[in-house]
Amino acid sequence: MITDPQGPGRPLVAGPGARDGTGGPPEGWEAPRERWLSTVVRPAFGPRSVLLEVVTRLLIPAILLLSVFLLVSGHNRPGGGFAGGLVASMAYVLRYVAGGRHELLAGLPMRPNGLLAIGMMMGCAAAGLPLLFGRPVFETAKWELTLPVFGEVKVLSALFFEAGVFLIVVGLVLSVVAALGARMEAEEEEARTEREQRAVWLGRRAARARQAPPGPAEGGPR
Amino acid sequence: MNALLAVPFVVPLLGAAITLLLRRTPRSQRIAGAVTLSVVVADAAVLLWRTHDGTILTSQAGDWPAPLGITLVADPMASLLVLVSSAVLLVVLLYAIGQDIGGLSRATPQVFHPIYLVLTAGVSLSFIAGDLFNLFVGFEIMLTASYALITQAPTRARVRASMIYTVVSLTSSILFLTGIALVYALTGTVNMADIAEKLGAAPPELRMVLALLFFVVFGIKAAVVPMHFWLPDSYPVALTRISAIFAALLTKVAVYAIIRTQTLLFLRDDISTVLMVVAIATMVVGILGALAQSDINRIMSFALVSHIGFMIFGLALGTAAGLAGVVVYLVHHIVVQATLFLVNGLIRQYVGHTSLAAIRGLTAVSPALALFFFLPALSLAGLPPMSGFIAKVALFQAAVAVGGPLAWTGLAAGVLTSLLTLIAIFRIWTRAFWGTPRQDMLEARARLRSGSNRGGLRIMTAMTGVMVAVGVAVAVASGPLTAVGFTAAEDLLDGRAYVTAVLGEGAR
Amino acid sequence: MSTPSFLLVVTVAVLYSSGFYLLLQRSLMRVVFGILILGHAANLSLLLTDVAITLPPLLGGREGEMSDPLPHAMALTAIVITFGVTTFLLALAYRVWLGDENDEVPDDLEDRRISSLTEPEDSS
Amino acid sequence: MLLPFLIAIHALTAVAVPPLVRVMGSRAFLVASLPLALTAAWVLARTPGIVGGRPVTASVPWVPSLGITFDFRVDALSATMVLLVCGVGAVVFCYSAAYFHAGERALGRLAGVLVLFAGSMLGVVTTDNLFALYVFWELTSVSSFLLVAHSDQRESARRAATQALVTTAGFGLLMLVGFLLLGSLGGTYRISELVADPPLDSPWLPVALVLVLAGAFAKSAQAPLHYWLPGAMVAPTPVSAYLHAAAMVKGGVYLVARLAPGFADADPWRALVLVFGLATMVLGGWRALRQDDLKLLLAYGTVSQLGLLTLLAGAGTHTAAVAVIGMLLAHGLFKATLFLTVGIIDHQAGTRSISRLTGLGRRVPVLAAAAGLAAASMAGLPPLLGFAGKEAALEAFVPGRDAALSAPASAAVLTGLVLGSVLTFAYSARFLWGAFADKDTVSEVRFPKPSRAFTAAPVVLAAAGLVLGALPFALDPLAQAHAAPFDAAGHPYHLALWHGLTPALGLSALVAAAGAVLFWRRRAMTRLQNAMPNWYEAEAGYDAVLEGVRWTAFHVTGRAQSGSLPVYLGIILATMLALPGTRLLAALIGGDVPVPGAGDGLRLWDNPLEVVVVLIVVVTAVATVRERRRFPSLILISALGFGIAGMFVLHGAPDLALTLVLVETLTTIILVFVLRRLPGAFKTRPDGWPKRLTVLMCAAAGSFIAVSLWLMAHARTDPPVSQGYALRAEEAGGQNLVNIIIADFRALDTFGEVVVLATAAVAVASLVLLNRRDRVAREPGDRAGEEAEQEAAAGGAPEPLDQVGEMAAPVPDGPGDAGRGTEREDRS
Repeated sequence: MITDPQGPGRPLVAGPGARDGTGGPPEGWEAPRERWLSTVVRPAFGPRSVLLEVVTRLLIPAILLLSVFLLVSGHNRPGGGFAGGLVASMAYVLRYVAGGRHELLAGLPMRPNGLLAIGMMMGCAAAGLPLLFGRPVFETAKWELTLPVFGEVKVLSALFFEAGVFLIVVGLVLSVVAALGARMEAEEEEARTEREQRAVWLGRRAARARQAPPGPAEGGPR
Repeated sequence: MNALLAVPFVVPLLGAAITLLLRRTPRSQRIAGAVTLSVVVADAAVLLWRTHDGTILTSQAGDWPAPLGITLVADPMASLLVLVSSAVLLVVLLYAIGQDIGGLSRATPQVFHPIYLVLTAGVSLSFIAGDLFNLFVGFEIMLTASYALITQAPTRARVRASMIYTVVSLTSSILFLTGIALVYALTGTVNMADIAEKLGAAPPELRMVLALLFFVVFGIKAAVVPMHFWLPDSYPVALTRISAIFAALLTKVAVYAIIRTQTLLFLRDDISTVLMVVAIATMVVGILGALAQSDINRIMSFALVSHIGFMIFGLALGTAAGLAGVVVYLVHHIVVQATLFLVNGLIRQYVGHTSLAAIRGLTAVSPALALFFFLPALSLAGLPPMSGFIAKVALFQAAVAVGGPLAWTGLAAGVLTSLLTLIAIFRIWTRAFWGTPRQDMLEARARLRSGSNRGGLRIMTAMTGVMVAVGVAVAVASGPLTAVGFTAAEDLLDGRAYVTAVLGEGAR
Repeated sequence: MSTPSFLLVVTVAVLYSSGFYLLLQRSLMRVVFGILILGHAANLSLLLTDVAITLPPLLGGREGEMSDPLPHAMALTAIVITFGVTTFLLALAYRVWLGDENDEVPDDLEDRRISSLTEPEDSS
Repeated sequence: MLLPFLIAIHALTAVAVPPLVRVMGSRAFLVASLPLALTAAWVLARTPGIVGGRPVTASVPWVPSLGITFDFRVDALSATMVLLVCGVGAVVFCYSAAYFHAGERALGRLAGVLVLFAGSMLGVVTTDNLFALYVFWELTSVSSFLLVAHSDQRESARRAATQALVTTAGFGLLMLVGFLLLGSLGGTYRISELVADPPLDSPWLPVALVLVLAGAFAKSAQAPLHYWLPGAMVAPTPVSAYLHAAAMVKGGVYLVARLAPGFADADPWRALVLVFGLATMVLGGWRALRQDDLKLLLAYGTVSQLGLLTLLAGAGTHTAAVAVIGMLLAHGLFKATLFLTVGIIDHQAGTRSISRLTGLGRRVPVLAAAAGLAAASMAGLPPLLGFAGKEAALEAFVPGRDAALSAPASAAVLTGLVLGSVLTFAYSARFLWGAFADKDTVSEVRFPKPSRAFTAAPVVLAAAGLVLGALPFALDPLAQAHAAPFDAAGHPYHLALWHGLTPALGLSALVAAAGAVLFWRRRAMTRLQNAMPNWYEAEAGYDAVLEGVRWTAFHVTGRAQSGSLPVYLGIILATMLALPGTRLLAALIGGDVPVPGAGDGLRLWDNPLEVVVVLIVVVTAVATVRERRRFPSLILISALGFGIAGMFVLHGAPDLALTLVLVETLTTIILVFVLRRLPGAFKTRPDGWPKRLTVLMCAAAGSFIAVSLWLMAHARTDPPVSQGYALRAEEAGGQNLVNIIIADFRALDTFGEVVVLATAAVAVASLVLLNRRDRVAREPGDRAGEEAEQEAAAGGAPEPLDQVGEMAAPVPDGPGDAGRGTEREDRS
């Protein structure tokens, strides 16, 4: 198993058991641990491809920029928070496909749950703030600002809401990729190790059994 | 007023976001969850206070006028249901908190609170949605949260059960969406008041098709026969706190949706014969299922199916008295069903399972538990002086007033079901609560009451007691409750009031 | 005239039928596929409530010739919801597979027991 | 308003007694008897007014909109019943203080429930509202359920309690329906109003009466519903003395007597009451004669007497009404005395079997005397109250006495009455002989002398019977007040010991003589009884019904609840086809819906590109259905998604298309993640009829939806509301209407939708990212661990645990888990 250089002995992909003792999923599985495009990792599918990795690296900023554009321009053109969020998360999926699960962990700005929570809070703010002024939920406010470079700009509180949508979509996709991609991969690795250990253990037991035939059967491999 | 209508779902969602952020600190999560639900309960109480005389409160999301923006509507029925459901949600949450404090559960606490609050939001939104598509969204919020909850601590049995639950629910959701498409194709609107207006001009046969389709859609979720099979296979397997909420609320939301659509949208179209036949089948098949089971949770689940039949029966009568009976029955059943499942949870704590084959002498193990089972059991069986009796009398009285072969058959089925419920539920009592307790049960009690679990167990027991007390309070206050029921029923049958409240006087 | 063309009606029928058929299969993956297809079918139905005009609902286009934007918005919402729920269903399918080593929807055991009419041991 | 208050005091006492028992042991019963004594005293004080025609009334509203109100009204009948219920109750409570040991199991519960019962019974006999009556009625059933099963470790007690509850509550439900019907016919649920103005001309009245009588008969153990009463004798004796002699079983008689003034003349009231009452009286007496257990003898005796009481209560004549007041009190007094006597015998001797008791008359002469008086009263001997009552009863059916009864009917009833009375005399004698006589064949059992306090109760009750018997005129005003609504035809009958040489007196003498012969020839009687075929047992009917229900439950549930998801979904689809589907088909066939015709919106396609896209969609959809390998299906399903996106583009929905393309891409990637772990090919069902049917059904369901869509779009009533959006888009500040709708007009939907997404994300994470312990337990090859878990969960129960485990899902909430939860090991 690859261990984290900063925390000796800590499993990289949180494996066996959570520390908090609350019975929940192990924390820390999705925390960033690695530098981007490191050399020790194995991608999810097939052998590593340097070409794919480089292309990915070049593409990602462009994809993220596109996603922000979609988010902002949604009010006038096809796009919006959903499309923007999906495009942005596509960047991370690409990164995972190219670099494997450690790439994904390394590149996250924050944990998916955090993104979800913040996104939901933005939604609640857009919904709930008007309530404080006795207005109905989701009443949009509009501000006209004059910015130095862009000149006259209309800012809608709906944009704020769309940003929340954006975050939630990214959070969802990251969550799913982390769970159904990275975690499953890690689990498989673990199971493989376990099988190997078991085979070794079985072999030893068989050897022992040959040495002392009438031994009582013992418990499981612990 | 705007805030009053929005709080029941905005605040829980805010609470969900906060608890999601707080997932490392269980203590603050618990406080946040409890505070959130208390706010909702308080808000719902005010809501009911404002609407109990038949007033219909509306709020237009985004301040866009009615058919364009989404309408939130609180009529007496919706307010009452929001109040009762949030109160039950609060008590069950406290029960769950007790269980977690005592280390008595395997649920994943970090995500339990956020999802639970999302469920609350979904339930509330479904009650006060005045827009068909928004109702769909409310349902989806509730259902997605329920998918997440039913798989808490996913053992093999639970995963198996949640598969059935999820796929059936998804089927219903897709049919719901299809129904919305059809309604929109016919009327060009999704605002319920607007639909109610515009459906008037539609060909009656097509309206009838829609009425039946929507009955099927919500009937799946309400678990009416013959679309009930999924329920007893999934609910009993979930964690106690979750099956309690599911049994108490989810089917009721669907029943509410059936009532809302069939009264507001399709009042002109008489599908009461279908409703009555389904109601009778549901009552009888459900309770027969309960009699065939040998696990307390499964008996309760089948009994739940059976008693959904009572509510459909009241709706099928089509009179104000019948609907008033349904309102009372809804409130009664939400409380009682939650209580009984909480009691089952306590039984699981003492015994480890709920199979009748291996439980006896619970009265001796815990007299409080026995009392907490006995009173709601009486209520479920419809015996006086509990709330179940009032609800049943309301329905039966309405049936007698309507008369005719169908109503009488329904009444007969209701009587038969009451008796069989009595047999089923007292079979649990005589087998599990009477007799000499098994040694291991006494040992489990000693273990539970001495160790670190003690405080948690106390909270759980206390909360079950609170639910029992709520049940008794429902019975004591059934006078005012029934009065609200009648007001609500009149509002439901008088579509004009709803339409005027939403669209204003200028509506066609 | 907002009636969808005959071809589109047939498409909707085919989508729903194949979705339903896949839904009724024992294999979990096929059930997931069924849900996906049914999602498409429902979204398409929403869209077909208004189909004669085929220009995007952008203001500034030719007035009165835009397609109806409301079904689009609803379908969009529905697409995203279906996506979220499908991912959950996939995770669930994965769990079933982990537990049972096959990807079939298992039957409920207690029901099976009662169907086989074995009297429970507590019969009285 | 004192009465509701008194009932409330009972309820409060019921709550307070259990802790009191813990403090002062069985003496708490003395405290518990206070409210009863208080009530009895109160009613006694009000009796003059009540008899004078001024009933005491009170009212507490509960659910006025349903007519459920606690109306109280104490008239002569109620006063009699209150005196009986409270007077006998108080005595029984005092007796209980001596009967129960302090160490008795669950004594607090028993005491509390007994007080609760007394309060409910008080409610039954004083309320004037049908619903309130039902409430108290069922409360007595439920508290009796708990009382009968006082020794709940015994299977027989549990069974008897259930039987009593199911029978009385089940028929109680019928009675409730009868009440509802009666109330709806009469327009009121107040009993006094209904009786004063009965809805006699309604065709539904007979139905209502039959239903009400069914409930009353079940409660009062009328044949063939009498079986639960002997079974209920497993209850502690004070409970039997109170519930099954004085109070609860009288509930049915009370109801019959209560309604008789209004409904006795309506068909089929009188026929039912007379036939069932008489049959019960004779049957009970006959069965009592052969009992060896003294308590069972009394139980069957009670059944017999209840038959008589029902018959008198419901006959609806002046004399019968007079008789019923006398008999009610007489029976309560003598039967309670006898039960208490049996209780003492059982308590001291440890047996109540006739064949094991001997010589008690010599050893406890006082008790024997009290029992002798009570038995004499039961047999109808002067100068006891039983005699006065029985005289009146015989008199009531002397042909020609009352115009309401035809002469042949009177004669038939009278014959039955005499027969029943003979049996009553015989079993009364048998009781006395069995309990107290010296028997040569039996050796004496140990019999410690009972304390004075213990014997006081039966002595007091027996004495009361004697005093009232000697002074029947004390009771007569109550009887007359109750009988007042009936036509006395000028010569009202009075309760008295001596009416002159009437036919009734002759019949009484005849009864005594024949009864004495019957007792004297008891060996012959036994032989005769044994020779009789063992005829129909009503209890077998109860068992058969329950067994039938159980059988049906198993078969229906076994057939319907298959446990298979595809079947469930198939049924849902079938339901959709059956309800809206057939409706649409019928409408189409009937031509009730406008169908688009040529030139009216019917066209093949809108644009040629559409044909291409549709082709892609249809082909991929069908191919997905037919494909069995996982990766080709995956490719097909993605292609299908992109095809749909193409359709969206064609139909002016670029936003949708964009989103769908993105979603499809992600879905495909995620599908790849999961699919690569699953088997390479799907199992498919074998071809055959089931499969063909499935295909057919799915095609029908799909077509139904498509055709509905087509028809509905054609029949659209109004232009879509979304035209309004274009007008307001400027206000919302944007040009892309879809996006403005999503972000502004209908932001609430969008908000809900992202909440769904967030929840799904959390759900996926919590489902897959389990902690190690949970995960490992489910992994292949580690099944043994799970089974061990189940084993531990069920606590090593002897039952086959595989089923238990499966159902209860390895004890998720269980304490066992909590224990194990701490031993997670870390492994790095």
